Amino acid sequence: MAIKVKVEFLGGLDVISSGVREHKLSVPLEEGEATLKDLVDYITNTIITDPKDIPVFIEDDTVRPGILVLINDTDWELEGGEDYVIESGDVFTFTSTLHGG
Amino acid sequence: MAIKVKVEFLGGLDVISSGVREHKLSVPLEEGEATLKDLVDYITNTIITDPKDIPVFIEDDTVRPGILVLINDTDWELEGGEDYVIESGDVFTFTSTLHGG
Amino acid sequence: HTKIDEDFTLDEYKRYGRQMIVPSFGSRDGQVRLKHSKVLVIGAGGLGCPALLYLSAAGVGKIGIIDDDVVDTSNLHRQVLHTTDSVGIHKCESAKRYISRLNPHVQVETYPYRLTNSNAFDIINKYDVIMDCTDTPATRYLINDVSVLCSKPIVSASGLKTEGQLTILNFKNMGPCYRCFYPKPPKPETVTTCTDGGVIGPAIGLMGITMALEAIKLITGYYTKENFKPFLAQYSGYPQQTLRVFKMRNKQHDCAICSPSATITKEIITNNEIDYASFCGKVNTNIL
Amino acid sequence: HTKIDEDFTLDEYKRYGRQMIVPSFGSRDGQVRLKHSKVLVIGAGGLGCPALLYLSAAGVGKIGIIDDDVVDTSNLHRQVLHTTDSVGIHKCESAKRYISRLNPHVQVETYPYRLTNSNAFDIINKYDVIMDCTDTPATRYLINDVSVLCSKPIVSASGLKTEGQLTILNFKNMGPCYRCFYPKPPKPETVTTCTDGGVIGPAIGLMGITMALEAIKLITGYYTKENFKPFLAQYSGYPQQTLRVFKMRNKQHDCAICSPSATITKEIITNNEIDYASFCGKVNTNIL
Ligand SMILES: [Zn+2]
Ligand SMILES: [Zn+2]
Repeated sequence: MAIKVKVEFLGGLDVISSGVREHKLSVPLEEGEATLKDLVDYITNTIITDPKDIPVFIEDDTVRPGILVLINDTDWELEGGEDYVIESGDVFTFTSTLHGG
Repeated sequence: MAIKVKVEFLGGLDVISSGVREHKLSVPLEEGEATLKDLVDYITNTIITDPKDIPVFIEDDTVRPGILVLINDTDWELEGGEDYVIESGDVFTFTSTLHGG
Repeated sequence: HTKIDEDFTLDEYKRYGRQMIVPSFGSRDGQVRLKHSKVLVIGAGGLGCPALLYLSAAGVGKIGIIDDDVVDTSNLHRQVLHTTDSVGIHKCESAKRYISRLNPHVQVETYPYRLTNSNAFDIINKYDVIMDCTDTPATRYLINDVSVLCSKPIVSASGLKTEGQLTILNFKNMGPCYRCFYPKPPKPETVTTCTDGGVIGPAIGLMGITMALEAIKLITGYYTKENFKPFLAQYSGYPQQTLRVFKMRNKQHDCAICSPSATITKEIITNNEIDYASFCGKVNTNIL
Repeated sequence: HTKIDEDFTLDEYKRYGRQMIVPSFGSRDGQVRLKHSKVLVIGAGGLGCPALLYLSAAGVGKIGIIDDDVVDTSNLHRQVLHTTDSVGIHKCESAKRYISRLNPHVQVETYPYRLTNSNAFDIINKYDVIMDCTDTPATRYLINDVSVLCSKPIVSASGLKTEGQLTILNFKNMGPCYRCFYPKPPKPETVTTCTDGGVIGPAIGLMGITMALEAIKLITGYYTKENFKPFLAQYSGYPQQTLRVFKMRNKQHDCAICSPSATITKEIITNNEIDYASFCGKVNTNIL
């Protein structure tokens, strides 16, 4: 019943999961129904090591602006955003926007 | 019955397929039996536009030394070389070794 | 340097020969376009130095360099156009010195002051391609808005520690812009500069070079309305060096600057009715 | 430059501060290792120039540069350490001039002659990391064999037109070597140099910078026996810039130079019993 997906934190965002960038997850959700919103909630509750770091990832109940979300290397804006229905084998990439130069 | 695979020519090897690097192929072979050797023969007969270019790709009946072969981004040496049994969804990358500096 | 045809001297044919014979460069026509092109590099630091190095070596006709900063010792591990003897000199001046020695065919204009609401339009309007090599969101939004209003494409990159990002914005006025990607400015506390967070020289250097190549692709006409796809390239130096391309959204129909329903105009900017520093917010020190 | 502790002067702390605060760099210890390291750059051309630029900026203690070539105008679009006024001068000398201006803390040794069977062991033995920035298979096999016999790791890269490749060979004498990857030399007709096939400056420049970062990772101890995985990174500049990592084979049990059953020895090389040029073959002109 679990959905096997990969989650990546880039651009320094891995600070919220003790420096671990790649997570191979077996998400206990219903394939065909679970959306990216559900996955984000699941990540917030399971992967973020220190609750203090949640605001780095979440703001106003969604992914914080300044973090780009990619589904299989494609901007989630092109895939329905939070309503995207997740599938086994999907890769979800969360990357902080960098400003340094 | 056909096996859907992707074939890529990098390092300038796309010269043998009129500059086309990526080929999405539907190979008319038996999945579970067809090996990389069969795929190389198929490529030689179908994708190489000009027979004169065959020696750029093939030498002594196998892939010419100086061309690295990757199966899903992994050196074919680690996957059984020509005996690798191809599967739908596989990506086969052939890249010429570059020497310039 | 006497010309041997209407475009080039013998020295230029010798100098650019190796790149002219590369098919995707566009051969002689590609070089002519480079020679007639004007590129503005905003920021002569970790991104700007390598970008300037390879653009001037490639034969861009005119390069503008805008940076109000002076060279400091702490720049030298990554801002490789500046040398020990140029510490204390304006960065754009220091960069100009090396460029003139590297390629006398390149005309260099220096602007040793900050890009502001009032001077941005005049400067940006003089160039064909805008290179955003700055290091704060405020400058990036200003450069974006003015470039969109001046119909100029932007090659934009950024980097921190061991990572980097690269994109092309406002491509032929049909591609997405910075506000299309980032409609809301980031919270200041979440923004780290290379000065505070640190950066490894080759990581930011590599991003600067990728900018030079994207500028060359723009100028030589490699990108067309048909083949251009909005993208963000993400570089990581560790654990292994990778550069991955993400497929990005198109121009957003509700974008504040580049959509038909845009609300930001040239007058609003030049009259200082929008203050980019406060738009991006000051760091709220009581949270730190 | 008076030292303020047993390792560094104040200038060095200022100069390297930004990279020292990057976690994966290894902070002060990483810098100490760089300062005590000796890196040999073989070839001061399209790969060597950017590699030298960023290695010297990063604070490598000693850099050796070996190149028998003199600067030519046709190099200047990509060999960015050389300037117009150094045309006709030895490349390693021209490179040394810039490095000394960029970072006086770096000791530079120049070898303005070809690497050969007889001089290779003496030179390579003096360094910790070998950078293969050459442009022919013959030099690459020679560098490989001598480095393996001297137990030195090699950072090896190559490039042509708009593409490039990067790898680390002979890592701690457990990783694969050049012969493990390429047991048979390529047919000479299939080998193209940047001079004949052309190259775009930023493409080969980017590969040189990736080499500098791999050398820094080696020197600062980032790679260990546990985490090192044999790889080949493949760069393409067109249509979009990507750098992909291929997982590569391990040390080959039947390798002619690095396996227990190796047949090539130091004596065979120094007695010129192996001629790398003919091993790689002359171009068979009657086929062309
Ligand atoms: Zn927009
Ligand atoms: Zn070997």
